[in-house]
Amino acid sequence: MEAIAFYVLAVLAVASAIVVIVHRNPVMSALALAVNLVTIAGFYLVLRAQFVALLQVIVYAGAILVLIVFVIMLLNLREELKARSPGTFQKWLGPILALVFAVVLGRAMLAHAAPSFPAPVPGFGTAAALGIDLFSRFYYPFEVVSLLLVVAMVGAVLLAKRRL
Amino acid sequence: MADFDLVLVLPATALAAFALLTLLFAPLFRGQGRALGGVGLLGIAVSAAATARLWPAAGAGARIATAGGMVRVDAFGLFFTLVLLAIGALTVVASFRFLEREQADHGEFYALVLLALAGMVVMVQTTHLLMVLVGLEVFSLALYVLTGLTRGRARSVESALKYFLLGAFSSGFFVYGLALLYGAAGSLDLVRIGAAAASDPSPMLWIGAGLVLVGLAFKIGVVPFHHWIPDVYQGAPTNVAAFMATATKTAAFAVLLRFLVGAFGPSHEAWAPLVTWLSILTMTVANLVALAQTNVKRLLAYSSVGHAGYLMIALVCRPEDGVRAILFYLVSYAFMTLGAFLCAAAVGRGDARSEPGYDLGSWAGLGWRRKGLGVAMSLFLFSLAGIPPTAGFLGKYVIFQSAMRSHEYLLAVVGVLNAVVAAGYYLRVVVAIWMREPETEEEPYPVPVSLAAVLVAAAAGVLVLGLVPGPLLDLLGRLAAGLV
Amino acid sequence: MEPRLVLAVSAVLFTLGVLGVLLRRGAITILMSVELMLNAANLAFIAFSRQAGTAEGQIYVFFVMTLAAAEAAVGLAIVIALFRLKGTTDVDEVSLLKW
Amino acid sequence: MTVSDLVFDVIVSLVKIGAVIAVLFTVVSIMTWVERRLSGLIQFRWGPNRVGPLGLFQPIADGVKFLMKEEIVPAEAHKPAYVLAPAMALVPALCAFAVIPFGPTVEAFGRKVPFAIVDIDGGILFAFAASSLGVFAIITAGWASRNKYALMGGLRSSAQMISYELALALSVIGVLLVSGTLRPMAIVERQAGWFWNWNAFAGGWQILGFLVFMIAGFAETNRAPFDLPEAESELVAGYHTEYSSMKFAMFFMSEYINMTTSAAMAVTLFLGGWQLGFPVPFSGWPLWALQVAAFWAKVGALLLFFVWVRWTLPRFRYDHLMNLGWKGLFPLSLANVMLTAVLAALGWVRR
Repeated sequence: MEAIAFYVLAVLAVASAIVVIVHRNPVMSALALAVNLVTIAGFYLVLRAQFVALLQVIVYAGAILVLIVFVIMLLNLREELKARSPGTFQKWLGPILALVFAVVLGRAMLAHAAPSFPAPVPGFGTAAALGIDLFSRFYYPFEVVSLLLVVAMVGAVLLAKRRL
Repeated sequence: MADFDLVLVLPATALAAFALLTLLFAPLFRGQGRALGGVGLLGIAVSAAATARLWPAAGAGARIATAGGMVRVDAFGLFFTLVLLAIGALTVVASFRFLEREQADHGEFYALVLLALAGMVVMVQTTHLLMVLVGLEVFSLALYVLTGLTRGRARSVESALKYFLLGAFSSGFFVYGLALLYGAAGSLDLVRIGAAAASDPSPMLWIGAGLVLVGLAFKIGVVPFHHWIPDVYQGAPTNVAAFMATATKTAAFAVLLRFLVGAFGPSHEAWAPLVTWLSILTMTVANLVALAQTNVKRLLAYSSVGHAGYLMIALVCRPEDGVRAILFYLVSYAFMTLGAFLCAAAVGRGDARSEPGYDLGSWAGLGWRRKGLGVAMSLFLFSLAGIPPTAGFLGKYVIFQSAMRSHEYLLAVVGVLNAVVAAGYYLRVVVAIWMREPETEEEPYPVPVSLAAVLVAAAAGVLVLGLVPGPLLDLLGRLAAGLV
Repeated sequence: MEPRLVLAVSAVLFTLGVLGVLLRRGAITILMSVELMLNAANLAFIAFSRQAGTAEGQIYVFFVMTLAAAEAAVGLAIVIALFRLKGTTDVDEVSLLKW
Repeated sequence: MTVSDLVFDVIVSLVKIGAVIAVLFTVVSIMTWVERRLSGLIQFRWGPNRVGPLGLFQPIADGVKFLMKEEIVPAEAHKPAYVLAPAMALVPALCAFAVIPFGPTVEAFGRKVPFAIVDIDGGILFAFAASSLGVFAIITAGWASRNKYALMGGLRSSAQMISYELALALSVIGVLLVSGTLRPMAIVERQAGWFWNWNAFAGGWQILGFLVFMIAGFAETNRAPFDLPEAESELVAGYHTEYSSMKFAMFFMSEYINMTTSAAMAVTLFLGGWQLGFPVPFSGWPLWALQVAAFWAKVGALLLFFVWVRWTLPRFRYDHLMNLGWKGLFPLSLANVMLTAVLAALGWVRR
């Protein structure tokens, strides 16, 4: 059951990611990204991290991506006219290096992977488990991260508001 | 939250609180940014007082962990906090009039500077990479915005976009590196990561560490990742460029020291060759390209990349020498670079389209018309070039000395050669200031009092560190122990 | 289902994200590629978290999500500001960005 | 888990899914009739009264009409996105309902069966996650139509939905605070007993939250007085200007389903869900039946309220709408969170 779900998700995730980076039309890229984000949430579910899966959909798909799509439409961006202007690095060297990197990265990560996942601890991935950890060990970063949101808010207003 | 102690986290908290106060007052003081700058300055003062209060305990060598192990109060972090606060205070004061001239007198500027400082303080006072990530992002986001602060000027916004896109790209690497480190070490605490690196160094751990280093190298501007620096420093408002060039590098080097020399110190052999070559590459490329620059801001940008190269020399050296050298160099670098950029700010005039005044030509003969400014700029340039009796000379001396002591002869030789090359382009500016005829009849800007005060302070710093470096060097020698 | 498969997917997604940044010209598409990279990291975090059986990795994901949201907000604001000035978000049309 | 358990689970789930979908579509068709009859009543008109007694068969006639009409795809439209959009609207709308408990957890065939399609830990979040995906349909539809009115409608709508989603989500935090759980079934179970134990009343003192939730709910479902995305006078029909026949019907249905879902959410969170609100002397299946009926009765009452409001209040102006969302509802719901936290800390809330 889980294995099937996993393979389907894997194919969907990779395929949608490819569409994101190759499709000329930003709106289609964004919609492909939406699919990608939801499949990632699917992965989280299969990995029993339910709470994070729900957050993924709400925050990423429901907020970040909507914002991106909103801006694309606001600016009425059309398709990119031609492929990236041919710098040799971008066009050839970049992808080759990326491939090499992917192979090295993949090998290192696979070498480190356990043969199978242990049985999930009771309560793994629930809101309660996360909440307890978040507010007992990670409360300080939690507070500091609010500064990040303040900066983002002030910055967005400062840069994008029509009249200050 | 049994282990939470507000006093211990007050340096960052005070900054954040005053940033919010500034925002709160911003609508009341529309068009009078200076008032808000005062609030900001007060915040920096409070934070500095809080830091100073912690100093006696930490200075004696105590290393206090608080907030669930997320905050580490030690002399190393407190020292960096003080340096950052000093940079912040100088920037704030220098910006009073400058922003008015640039027609970007938004009170939010001061809030963002304070928030950026808070992020940096969080970043230097921790040994947990999650906090590093959060702090890094706080100040990066603030700087993206500050770069585009003069949003009517295409260059400013374009450079903000460039900074943002490359910054986001690099933070992608950083985050992925964290994921790998977490997978390999089971934690993001540098102590645990260091232990894992010593006991069971898997390839994943190395790749993770490498990706984290890419993220940091980007912030510092090490050569393959330095692309953004000239454009962004040139496009950003000059006071922001001054802040970026000094504070970012200082904060990032604090983390780099904790990460490389602290956590990965035992595996020195593994990363030393890489850092060595990156250092050589950084110095050489930056200084050679800088020779061809005619825009003062761009020239200073390449110079700041070159200085990152010098700093990296000391990274490879034995920690007992190297750390002290880096800390001393960072302090003197902060004074001279801040001073040089702010001199440029006093001369340059940015309007909607272009930025006249940053071109070398408009500096011709400036020294005779604005003597104080000419002397100050010359002093900072001499210091950047490493000419005695300035701080820059001593900084370079300490670095090359530590390289010799650690038998890093190649680095020392390349470093000295680079210093000679670099002196060429610094002196070119000095020559222009004093020995060339003015190209325009246009009267240069008067130097506002606040800016002049900052320049005097920075110049005093450069001279004092150059003439009596002993006390600081002694103090710094004690900070090298116990990075993680 | 094995951990190696999850990690392999994560590595592939990350590489695709990097490629996207290198190959695309639209500022927003580049931003989306960065989101791919962050998501790949999150997937790795969750996989390692499951492997370790603790909530720590999931908490990191929580922070990365916040970071992504804040980054997107600022980035899009810059894009809008630039569009107002130049009428384009194409990276190649922006003189500073011909990297 | 044995095979028989699995089979049982699958069958029960399928039955529940089928039942819920059937009920939802019935509610939608009834609502189309109710809406028009009620609006007629409010405006001293008759409303549909030709097809069948009192016009009761009107929904069927409408359905047939939708099926028979010609499908038109604008030549300039982005075809895949244009075709996908209606489905993207309908699917999340249906999904969101999956976590809403419409009855108690009962014993059947020796097993516990909850009267909800799924009874999961993060149910409330699931509902939000599903409804937050609905925005994409509207954006996509507006963009794919290549029509300026549609695009404007899509933009407005997405801005509106993002803005009000904040207030909506925040207004729920109070309930979560007093309930201490994200599981809808547990939230409802906590509101047992007399109706004053409901969260909107003495059960949680969430009357402010309820108010914000309802107003934001109107905006989230693009219903009047917040139906700007489809303001006929300025935007023709907003994002679905270019849609016709079945595709239009899907948008239409998803709007009504969303309305039903938000009513059901309000009932679950604030009005005691399937709780009767008064003690009854019997138990067993008569009680369950009564409780299911009570749930739908409450939902029905709120739906009538939705319709009533639509035909009573004039439409907001766009900037007023945004102001209300950001400067009115958002601070209110924040205040509600703080208030609730204080009440909870003082121990004045029944836990």
